[in-house]
This record gives sequence, C-alpha cells and structure tokens, in this order.
Amino acid sequence: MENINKSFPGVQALKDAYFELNRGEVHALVGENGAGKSTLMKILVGAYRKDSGRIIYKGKEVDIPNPRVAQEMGISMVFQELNLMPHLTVAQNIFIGREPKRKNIPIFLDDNEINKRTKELLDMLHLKVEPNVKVSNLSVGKQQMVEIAKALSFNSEVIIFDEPTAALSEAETEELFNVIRKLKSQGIGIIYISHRLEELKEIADRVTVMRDGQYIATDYMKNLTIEKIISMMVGREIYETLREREVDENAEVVLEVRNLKRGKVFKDISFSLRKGEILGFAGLIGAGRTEVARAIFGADPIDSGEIYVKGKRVSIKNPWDAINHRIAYLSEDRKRYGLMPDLDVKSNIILPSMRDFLRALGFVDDKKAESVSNEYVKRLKIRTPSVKQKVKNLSGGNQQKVVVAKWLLKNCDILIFDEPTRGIDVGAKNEIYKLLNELIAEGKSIIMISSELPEILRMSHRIVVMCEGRITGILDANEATEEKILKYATMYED
Amino acid sequence: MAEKLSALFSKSGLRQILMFASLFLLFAFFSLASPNFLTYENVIAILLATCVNGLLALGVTFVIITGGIDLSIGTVMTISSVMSGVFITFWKLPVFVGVLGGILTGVLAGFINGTVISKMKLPPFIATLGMMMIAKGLALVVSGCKPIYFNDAPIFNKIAMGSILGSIFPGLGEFPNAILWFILFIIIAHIILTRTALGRYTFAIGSNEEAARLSGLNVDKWKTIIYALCGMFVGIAGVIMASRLNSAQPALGQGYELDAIAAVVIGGTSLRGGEGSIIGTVIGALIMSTLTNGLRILSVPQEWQIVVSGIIIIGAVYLDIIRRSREV
Amino acid sequence: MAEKLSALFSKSGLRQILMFASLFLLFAFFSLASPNFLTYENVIAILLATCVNGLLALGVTFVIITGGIDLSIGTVMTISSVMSGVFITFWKLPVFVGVLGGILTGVLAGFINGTVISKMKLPPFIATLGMMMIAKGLALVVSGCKPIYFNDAPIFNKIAMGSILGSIFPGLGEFPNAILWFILFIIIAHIILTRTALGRYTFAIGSNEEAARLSGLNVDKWKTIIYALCGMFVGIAGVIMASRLNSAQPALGQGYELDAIAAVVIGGTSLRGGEGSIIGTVIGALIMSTLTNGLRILSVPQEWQIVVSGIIIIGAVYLDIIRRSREV
Amino acid sequence: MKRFLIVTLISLFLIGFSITSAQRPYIAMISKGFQHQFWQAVKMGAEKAAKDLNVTITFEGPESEAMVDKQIEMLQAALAKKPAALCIAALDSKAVIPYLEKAHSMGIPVIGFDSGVDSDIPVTTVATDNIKAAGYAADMMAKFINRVGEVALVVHDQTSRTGIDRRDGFVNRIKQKYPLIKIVAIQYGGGDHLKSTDLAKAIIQAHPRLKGIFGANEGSAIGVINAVREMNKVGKIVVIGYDSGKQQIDAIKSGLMAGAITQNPVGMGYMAVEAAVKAIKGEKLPKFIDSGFYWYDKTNIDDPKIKQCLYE
Ligand SMILES: Nc1ncnc2c1ncn2[C@@H]1O[C@H](COP(=O)(O)OP(=O)(O)OP(=O)(O)O)[C@@H](O)[C@H]1O
Ligand SMILES: Nc1ncnc2c1ncn2[C@@H]1O[C@H](COP(=O)(O)OP(=O)(O)OP(=O)(O)O)[C@@H](O)[C@H]1O
Ligand SMILES: O[C@@H]1[C@@H](O)[C@H](O)OC[C@H]1O
Ligand SMILES: [Mg+2]
Ligand SMILES: [Mg+2]
Repeated sequence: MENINKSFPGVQALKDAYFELNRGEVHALVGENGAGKSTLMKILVGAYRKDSGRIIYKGKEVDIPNPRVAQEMGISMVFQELNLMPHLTVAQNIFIGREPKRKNIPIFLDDNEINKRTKELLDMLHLKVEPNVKVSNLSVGKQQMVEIAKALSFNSEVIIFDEPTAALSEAETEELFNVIRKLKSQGIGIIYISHRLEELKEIADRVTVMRDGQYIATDYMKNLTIEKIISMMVGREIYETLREREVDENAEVVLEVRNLKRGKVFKDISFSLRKGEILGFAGLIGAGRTEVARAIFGADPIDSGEIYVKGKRVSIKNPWDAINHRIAYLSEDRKRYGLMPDLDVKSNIILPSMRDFLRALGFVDDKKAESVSNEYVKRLKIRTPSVKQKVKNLSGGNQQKVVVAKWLLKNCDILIFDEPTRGIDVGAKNEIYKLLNELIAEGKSIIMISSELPEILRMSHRIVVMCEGRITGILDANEATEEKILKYATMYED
Repeated sequence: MAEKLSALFSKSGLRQILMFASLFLLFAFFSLASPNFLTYENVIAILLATCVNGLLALGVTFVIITGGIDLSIGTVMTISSVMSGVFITFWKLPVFVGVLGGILTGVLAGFINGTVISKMKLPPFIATLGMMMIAKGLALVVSGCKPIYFNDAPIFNKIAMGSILGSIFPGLGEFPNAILWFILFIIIAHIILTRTALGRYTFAIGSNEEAARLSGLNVDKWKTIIYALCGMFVGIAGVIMASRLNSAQPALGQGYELDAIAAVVIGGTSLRGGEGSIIGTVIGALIMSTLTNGLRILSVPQEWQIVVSGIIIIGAVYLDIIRRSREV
Repeated sequence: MAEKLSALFSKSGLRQILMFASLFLLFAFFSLASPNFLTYENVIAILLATCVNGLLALGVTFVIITGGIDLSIGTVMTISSVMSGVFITFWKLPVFVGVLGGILTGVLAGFINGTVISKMKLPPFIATLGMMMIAKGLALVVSGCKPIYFNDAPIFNKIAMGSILGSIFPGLGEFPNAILWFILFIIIAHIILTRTALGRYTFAIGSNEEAARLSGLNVDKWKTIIYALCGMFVGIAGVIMASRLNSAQPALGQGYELDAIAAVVIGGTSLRGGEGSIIGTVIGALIMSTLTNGLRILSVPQEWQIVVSGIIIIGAVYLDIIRRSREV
Repeated sequence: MKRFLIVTLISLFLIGFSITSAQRPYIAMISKGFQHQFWQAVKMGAEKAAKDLNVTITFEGPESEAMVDKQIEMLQAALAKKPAALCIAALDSKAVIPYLEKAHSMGIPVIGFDSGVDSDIPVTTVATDNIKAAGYAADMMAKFINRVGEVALVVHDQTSRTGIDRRDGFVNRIKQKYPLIKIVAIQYGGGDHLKSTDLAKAIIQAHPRLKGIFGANEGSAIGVINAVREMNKVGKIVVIGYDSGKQQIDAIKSGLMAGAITQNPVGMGYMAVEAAVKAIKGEKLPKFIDSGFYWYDKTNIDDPKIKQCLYE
C-alpha cells in the first residue's frame, strides 16, 4: 500500500501511509490511538474507499471497492469493533454469505453442515461455545474469538487482526498465537495490530510504526526493543507506572459483598474493598467477573446476597441507586454499554454528572460542559477535532478514553473498571495507571477487572480470581504470580 | 417424525404453542359469550377476513425483519388489483395473464421501493410513503376513479371465492379458496424465511447491516430483493381482494398498511429488525380479525368496539411479553 | 451579535440554511407557475394550514428522537379537543380551564403511553396503536358521536383565529393567532431539545438506551416524561384545531399521525433515534403544506396531486441526503 | 392491568349475553359509515323506530366509504347472528350481492337504504335521489349568481356513490342548463372539516373571480364556510351546502351560506326499520321508497317540516 490518503469530516486520518506485507510473515502495525491503523486496514478490505494512493497485491495494482472483492482476493479481517450479527447463531455468523446448500433440496440451507464446520473451527481454537447459540448471548471475549474463527474460515492468504487480544485473557491469547504460527507456516501473511507491545516479542517478525496517519518506519522485530518501538510511536520515552502507596490495614471497608448469587452465572461471591485499595479481578473469559460487577452496579438483578457500602446494608436495584451510593461502573463493552455514539464527546462525558451542569429550569450550562470536557480531553489525551465531535467518529481507543472521562468526572468513591485499558495505547495506558494512583491517593477505591495479567499484577493490592462463576482465590499482591493466578483461574477446568 | 414430535414438546416447541395463548383466550372468551361465535361458518368468516391483511402482513414481515418498513403495501395492493382489472376487463386478456400482471405490479412497486432505499439511500419510511401516494394516485388515474368489475370473466371470482375443498369434501360446505391460498403462502413465506439464503440474509441485514456488508453480503441487492418479495405478497393480496369483491376498488387500501404492520408487531416481530417469525405474524393477524369479528358478534356498540380492541391488543402483547420474560 | 452573524455564515450555519433548499425550490417553482401563489394571503394560508400538523410533528419529534414512535397523536388530538368541548360547552367551565383541560388530556394520554412503554415494556408501536384506538373510541363515546360547538364561548374561537398581530400592526391585515402560537411552541420545543437536560436525555436515550441507563439515567422516568411532553403538544394541537373549527369534531384525527411523522422524517430526524432537530421538523411540515397548497392552486387534478406529492417528497428528501453527503 | 382486562372482558360478556338473550326480533343495519353526523342521524331515526315497533337493532358501518371489504365483513358477521331482517346501505352496488343472496337463501329479508344495489333481492329501498338533489342545488346556485360566472365544488370523495352522484348531478345540470357558468375546480377533502377548509382556501386563492362554491356534504360545506370567512369573502362568494348540522344552520341564519340541501336522514332510518318490520311480517312493500330531500334557506329554516330533517 503506497501513498494512501483518507479524510473524514474534520480529520485527515491517513497522509501518504505506506505498508507492505510478505508471504508467511507476521507483520505488526503499531501506533498511538487514532494513528490511523484501523483506517488503513479498512481500506485494504474494502470497508472504506481511499481518497488516493495505490494498493499492489501480488505484484498487480488492484481496486478494492467492497468487502466482497477483498474476500475473493483472499484478504480477511478481524475488526476492532466487533462486527457480528447478534441475532444470528455463531455458525450462521461465520458462514454468512457462503452457506452450503442441502444436497437433496438445493435451495435450502444446510445448517447441520455449517454447525459441523463451525464446531471444527472452534475446536481448533479450543473454544467451548456451541455453534448454534445466538451471538448476543456471548460475552465480549467469546464474541472476539468467534470473529477470529470467522476470519480463519475464509482460508485467506492475508489475515488482518485488529487488536484481537484486547478482550482476551492470557490463555486465549496463547491459543490465538498457536493458530497464527500455524497460519504463518502455511505461507499466509498476517497483519497484527495491538497495543500489548510485549506480545510483539512473541509473535511479530516485522513491525511498522505509524504516527498521525503517517508512515514512520519498518524494521525486523529482532532489531527492536519495546522501548524503541514506543519512542517511535510517541516520539518520547515512557516510564512504567507501578501502584503507589500500600493500603492501610485498618482502612475503612467501603464495599462489602456477601454471598451474591445470580442464576447459574455466579454464586457465593463474597469479598471486601478498602478505602484507597485497588482490587484486581482476574479470570478467564466467561469466568463471570463482568456479571458480578454489573450486579453490584444494579444493571442486572441478583437472586440473593447482601451488599454493604461503608458498613451500611444497601439495596441497589438499578444503576442510579448505585451511583447514589457513589459507585461507578465502566463497562467492558463500550459500544453496547458505554457510549451514545450519536452524541458528541462533551455530552457523553457529562451525562452521568448532568446535575452539576444544570442551571435554573433544567437548562444545561454548555459553556461549563465544554470547558470541563476540554480538561478531560487534555488530561487523557483524547484525540478529537473538538469536544463537539460525535463519538462514533473517534478511533476505538479514543472512544474508550471518553468512557473513562465520563466516570472520572462523576467522581464516585467506588469505581468498578471493567477492562479499562482495552484498546488503549501504551502511552495512554500509563496515563490511566497514573490516574488510578491519583484516585486512590484521593481516597477512592477501585475494582479493576482485567484480562491482562501484567496489568493486574502491577496495579492491584489484592487480586480476586474467579472461575466458572465462583471466587477461587483472593491473593495478596506480594504473593501473587502469573502461575498462581492461572492455577486458580482454571481450578474447575478439565 | 418422532424427532419432530419431541421437538414440539421441547422448550422452543412449547414457546411456539404458548404464542397462541392470547388467541386461544380470545376464542374461548367469545365462544362462551355468544353461541353465534364458534360456528363453522363464523370460523370460516374469520379466516376469510384474515386473508388479505394476513397476506400483506406476510410480505411486510420480511421487510420489518430487515429493520425497514413498507407503508406502501395498502395502496400497492390497490393498484395491483386495479391492474388486474385493466388487463382482464379493459384489455380482455386471459384471467391467468391478468392475475400475473396484478402480482407483477406489486413486485415492480416493491422493486422500486427497494432500489430507492438501497441506491438512493432514502429512509424506508420516506421511500415507501412516497410510493404509497404514487400508487394511490395512479390507482385512481388508471381506473378513472371507478371500480372495475370482473363480470365478464366469472372464473376470476372463483380464485378466492370458489370452494375446491368443498367440492372435494362436500361435508366442508363452503370453504373459500382464498383461505387455501393464504395457507399456501404462509407455508411458502415460512420456508423462505427459515430455510433459504434469502431468509438468512433478511435476519442478517436486520441484525447488523454494517456487519452484514463487511461480511461480504451485497446488502443493496438483497434489500431490493426483499422489498420486491414483499411486493409479491402485496400483489397476491391485491388479486385475492379483487377476486373476493369481484371488483377492483381504486379508493380502498390506504390505512391497510397499519393493520398489517400491527399484525406483524403483535406477532412478536421487532420493528428494530433482526427478529421475527411468520407464525407470529399469522397469529397476530388472526388475533386482529378474531377480535373484530367477536366484538361485532357480541353487538358491542361500534365506538366501544374500538376502545376495547385497543385495550385487548395491548393486553395480548403484554401477555406475550410476560411469557417471554419468564422463559429464560 | 457579530459573533452570531458570523456563525450564521460558518459551515454549520450554512448547513442550516441549505436545509431550506427543497422548500425554497418548491416556493420558487410555484411562484413562477402561478401568480396566485406568492401573495401575502396565500402565504398566511399556508402557514395556518401548517399549524396543526406542525404542532403534532413538534411533539412527536421528541418521541422519535428517543427511537420510539407515537401513533396515537392523531386521535389523542381529537379527544383533547373533545374534552375542551366537554369542559367549556357541556360543563360551562371558563374557557381558560377548558383549554387547560384539553391540553392536560393530551398530557395524560402521553403519560399513559410512556408508562405502558417503560413499565410494561410494550413496543411503542403497539402501546400507542392501542392508545390510538382507545382515544378514538372514547372521543366518540364522550361526545356522543356529535360535534361539540363552542358558540357559547365566542372567545374560544379567537384563540386560533383572532388576530392580535393584525390589531397591533394594522398593515398586516389578518394574521391568525394560531400562527403565533405555532411559532411560540416551535421556539419552546427548540429550546427544550437543544438547551435543557430533557433534550439531552432525549438524544441519549435514542442513541443508546442501555448505555444511558448504565450512565445512571432513570430511563423509564425520562421516557415517560418525553411521551407526556409529546402529549402536551398534541393537546395544544387539539385546542388550536377546535378553536379554528369552532367545534370539536370527534370523527376526525385518524391519519393525522402519518402526516406528522412524515413531516418529522422529511425534516431529517431518523426513526432509529439519536438524531433530529426541531427546525428540520418545521421545514418538513412546511414542505408538506406548501406542496398541497401549491398543487391545488395550480388546479392539478386531485389524483395527480397525490402522485406528484409522492414524487416530490422523495425528491426533497433525496436532495437533503445528497446535501448531507457532500458537506464534509 | 390484569384486573382491568378481566373487568373489561366480563362487561363485554354481559353485553353479549344481554343482546343475544333478548327476545325481540333483531334487525341488523349496515350503513356506509358511523362517525358522520349524517349516519348518526339515520341511526337516531332507526333507534326511534326500533323503540316504537319493539324490535332490537344494531347499527354499524366502516370507517370510510372506501372500505368495501370491511363492509362485507360486517355483513358476514351480521348474518352469523341470524337477524330477522337486514338493512344495508351498500358501498358498492355489486360487491355485496353474494351476501345478499346468502341472506335471501337464509330467508332473511333485505332492505336497502341510502343507496340501492344492482339486484332484485332487496324487498324495498329507502333512499334519497342524490343526483336530483344536487341538480336542485345547481339550480339554486345559478339563481344566486345570476346564471353567470365561475363556480367550484368541494366534494367529500371521488369514488363513493354519494360523492359521485352529487358531483355529477351538480355538474351535469350546470352544463345542460347554464352555458355561462363555468366550473373551474372540483376538489375532494374526504369530508374532513380542517382539510376541506384549507382546500377551499386554495381554490379561492387560485380563482380570484370565483362566484360560488358548492360543498357536497357536511364536512365539505363547513370547510367552504370557514374558507370564505377566513379569506374575507363573505358576501362575495355564494355558498351552497348539503346536509345539516349546527354550523350550516348558523351560517344560513347569518347569511354566510345561501342555503343547503338536506336529506331526511332521521326519516330514512325510521322508514328503513319500519319497512324491515313489515317485511318480517310478510307485508307487501313498494320497490322504492323516496325519503325525499329539501332545499332550506333563511326563509324556511324554522318550518317544522324542514326542521324535522335537520340535526344540530
Ligand atoms: N468514520 C469516521 N469518521 C470520522 N473520523 C474518523 C472515522 N473513523 C476514524 N476517524 C478518525 O480517523 C483517525 C484514525 O482512526 P483509526 O480508527 O484508524 O485509528 P487507530 O490507529 O485504529 O486507533 P486505535 O488504536 O484507537 O484503534 C482518528 O482521528 C479518528 O478520529
Ligand atoms: N446475556 C447473556 N445471556 C446468556 N449468557 C450470558 C449472557 N451474558 C453473559 N453470559 C454468559 O455468562 C458467563 C459470564 O460472562 P462474563 O461476561 O461475566 O465473564 P467475564 O469473566 O467478565 O469474562 P469476559 O472477560 O469475557 O468479559 C459467560 O459464560 C457468558 O457467556
Ligand atoms: O356525510 C355524508 C352524507 O352526507 C351522505 O349522505 O352520505 C355519505 C356521508 O359521507
Ligand atoms: Mg483502531
Ligand atoms: Mg468481562
């Protein structure tokens, strides 16, 4: 891909971007949020049309007007924003548009066949999902795996992974890497986008760095270090943040949960959270962490169990009850649960705190809303032309930052962050870690659900490990290691 | 066979049966309330009264599952019946050709709707609102604002009102063919929706159009086909209507779209797209015609009939919602 | 001031102006085609003819932005005017009370719609379809199927048909108050939608209801308020209508919902929710009434009027779509 | 909510029970509409007759005069109740015939009212001659505008029998007898008061020299009155109406409207039921009963004979 340009209203997303891929290599594409990685790849698969530039495929210049053409050429992609049809089953999603017909009545679809083939695909990924369940019933992680399975099913010659591991935990990531290695050995070219730079050491052959829609450099991974990549990405050095301060043993317990149970999703959930503490939640995808968080926040009903806030028993029936008890929840699925895509950045950020922006008669103080949002845009380095941009036009990572900003502004005492760094670049991740430190310094308490073990280990004071809807262990940060966590996380697995 | 039977009693089978609950309650109630309700003739009358609305509803079910809407079905039905009249009565073409012409008129209108929606990117509401008006006006223009009668082609009336079944099984008495056609097209619609690629894509587009496009579906093409398919059902409804009235009535039709869409939504299909079933639509249509018929048989004053229908439609859908929320 | 002026010519200001393009083209065309079109009286006639539909459209704009729909606006308008009649003519209450009563009837109906939708979780289409029927039947029941006249309270007629402006500026001639009310409520609706928390929540719910709920919004409560607000506009439309006709006509109203929703959608508000504007709605309503008036002035035969309106509505919206895709 | 539903159902049950258990002969009346003033007046007459003659009636009609199929369904439901007689105001003179034949074979006498059908089955038809009545309106229009000038028509619709007959009755009479009168516009407002008002205004706007407008039913006539008033043309445009209703009566009294045709709706309803009762008893009836129409204006509006044909 040479000299690719692409503009959106108010932004030039790509300026003479360049990218090349060889047969049988894993080529990583990295850059900050909004650098233009997804846009470049979407042009390659025909999801967007380029403004100008050339795409050369197997030595010939090609035109890729729509995804079908890309498919036929043997290029497929796992999109960053999940792109599944929630009302269809897993198998139906994977084989959409290429359904085999029944042999006896050739106008009828052969669902048994696609279920069988899906089963094979899923087995290859060691994914325990039935081919005939509706996608809307799967957690984000599993949906991500289904997308990967779908991309593999095309038997393409080029496969693009746009942050495939953002919603995956270690185990699934490892699974994915095995698959990628196998594909590579078959001569398939892989483009791999990720903000988890450590992964690159394990999987990437070459790395291309983009910044501000422009090509920066390409080099072999063996010639590079993570630090070097980062400095190319951001143009400066970044140091690693660690959790600061230890929690006081005697600090007040701000949240206590006893014997929470909800259907078959989770049971016997008991834990407590102290003032100034970061409590990490680890587990494999589908362990039930998100479900527990949603239940505490009142987003889903519970069957039984008690919740105490600052020692007082509370009944939380819906999210605003939770917010009134100064509990906030940042969802892992920003697209479904976090963002109002048609609203601008400013409106998204102030929504939960609307009351602080009201004047008489319910008028919104837009000036104040604007200046406050601008503060957060600066603080979190949200890349947007202005706070009046609709969030659906932001890059994935920047959307995530908007959701973070929204809850920071609400200023609750108990913050439940579900995968807060999902899809966020290294620089910004560090900003978020710093932020977490600042928050606990202010006396707030944090529950951090994350599938990135290094992050959990680095930031938490204590770590709750879940497996199959139950808590299998609560570890102290000092004694916790990746191995220990994984042991507890797979306790009930066979 | 045994497998199918057991499936019937499985969870999803039970779900289908429970869908009948509101309809069953209505039937039970009216039967108790009036001895004139549950007679063979009256049940036939209810079924016959369901045919036209039911056929429209079948067609628009597809469109609604894609997340679209078709407001033109009422008046496109009208112009379809008028065109049949033009072919058969004015131009003296064979009945068979006239019927086909009527149906193709519907297909053509649907095709235009689909094209305007997918190529010109107009919201379905506006595109089909425009078509509603165009079809309404043209029906008046073409017919000269007068009904067209089919008296010269007596066979035409038999399409809907003959009684093939009655002539085979005399015990059945009058069993109008219209009902048979309706049943036939229910089966066809059900098969298309559940078994074919077209049906699959209908759901896919409604569930997430962008994802469907990114999966390589030619969404524009399929949408056009789906609107044309809807037009086909509408055209059939036009022919059945004309045959039943033995005339093409050019002023009728507006407002019928609302009844048909209501039947679809009562039957559990979501206007947001992605979900829906033919069986639900049929039940929805039956609920509506049973209600109207029953209240008439009870001689409820007409203004109260309207009030009560409103309440019962809300109640019936509420029942369905409770049922669905229970079944986890 | 200078700032505002320059804003007008900025990009987004230009956008707003361009929105008028279709309307402007229509006006230009009719003015050229007939000398009787662009006269002061006729422009007033067009504005007056826009009021009722426009008020309904204002109300339902809010509902549509939440991603909902209100089919009951037509007949709730009717029952509102009937209730005004009951209060003023039957019960001899002061006109002021009667007007308030009419408006509150609308609010109540909207409140019930909102409650059924948010608490009973009925799809808005069904809930308001039910309300449409209930209101229609009750309007007939309450009025005894007869119009209620306001002859005993001559002031009532002045609400819409008096000419405050004309009496202040005699040069203006007859300038019916109805238009002033309409303008006033346009401004109010615009302010509510763009400046208040209620407006912000309307967009938030329409854009992503679940995310709004998880942001701590009491979505059920706000939805109910929004439907009640829509009911308020509908009630006002009912009063204006009754005042203009100097009578409450119980049989009229059904079908008005479609016109109002069409105005909203023509004005660029998406039925999927999350987007929309009051100014768009007003332009949509003006396009519709200008079109009807102009075609009548040109004495186009009525059946062709319908066809042409259909085509022009499609064309006008298409123009808007092209405009929006160009504007980068 | 549930309780509410139950109560509704039970009360319905009681209604059904009380009607079906009534012993008196039952006559089903299917009209062309039920919301219009006109049909309400017919219903009133019919109910009065029912009381006088000790029979039970039901009266219903579809929502618009285009809904031929809905009327047929009403007919079918009525037949399912096995009435002693059936009165019908057919929307389409042919489409109802199979059902009238069915009634005939069930031994149910059929009486036509308002308009006839193309069949011998009805034992009698009680109706107004709309063509004749509209022709009379045309004569009066000619008289008021001195047989020369432009006139327009606002009609309720272009496909229903009454709409067509009144339009054609008026237009043909003008064409035959008054060569100097020019009909410049015929438009249809669905009988909707508001829409007819805006429509009549556009006609006035388009034809500045307009001398008169005929409004072919109540809603249309009132629309014309409103338009003339709103356009400040009172006294400049002759308005002739059809049917009655308070606003037309007031307009005639105040001079806004020159006069109007009234049918005899109450009488029509009464006579239809009366004929039905006679038919049940097997009495002989004439094939056509003219329920008559009257011209009314300032001069005769308080005449008792006229008054009984008017409704407020
Ligand atoms: N549909 C769109 N409309 C307007 N602007 C867009 C659109 N899509 C992307 N952009 C803008 O284009 C730029 C590049 O976005 P892109 O999604 O390619 O970034 P990215 O490198 O994938 O970032 P991330 O790591 O956050 O996913 C961003 O500034 C973004 O705001
Ligand atoms: N709406 C739903 N319907 C049915 N099952 C669901 C639904 N939502 C979640 N589940 C299931 O509940 C289990 C718990 O999921 P949850 O999202 O809480 O896991 P998690 O530990 O947060 O994992 P992840 O990292 O994937 O978010 C999973 O097996 C998931 O498939
Ligand atoms: O109002 C009309 C009435 O005047 C006529 O006689 O019948 C049809 C009705 O629409
Ligand atoms: Mg991206
Ligand atoms: Mg999770």
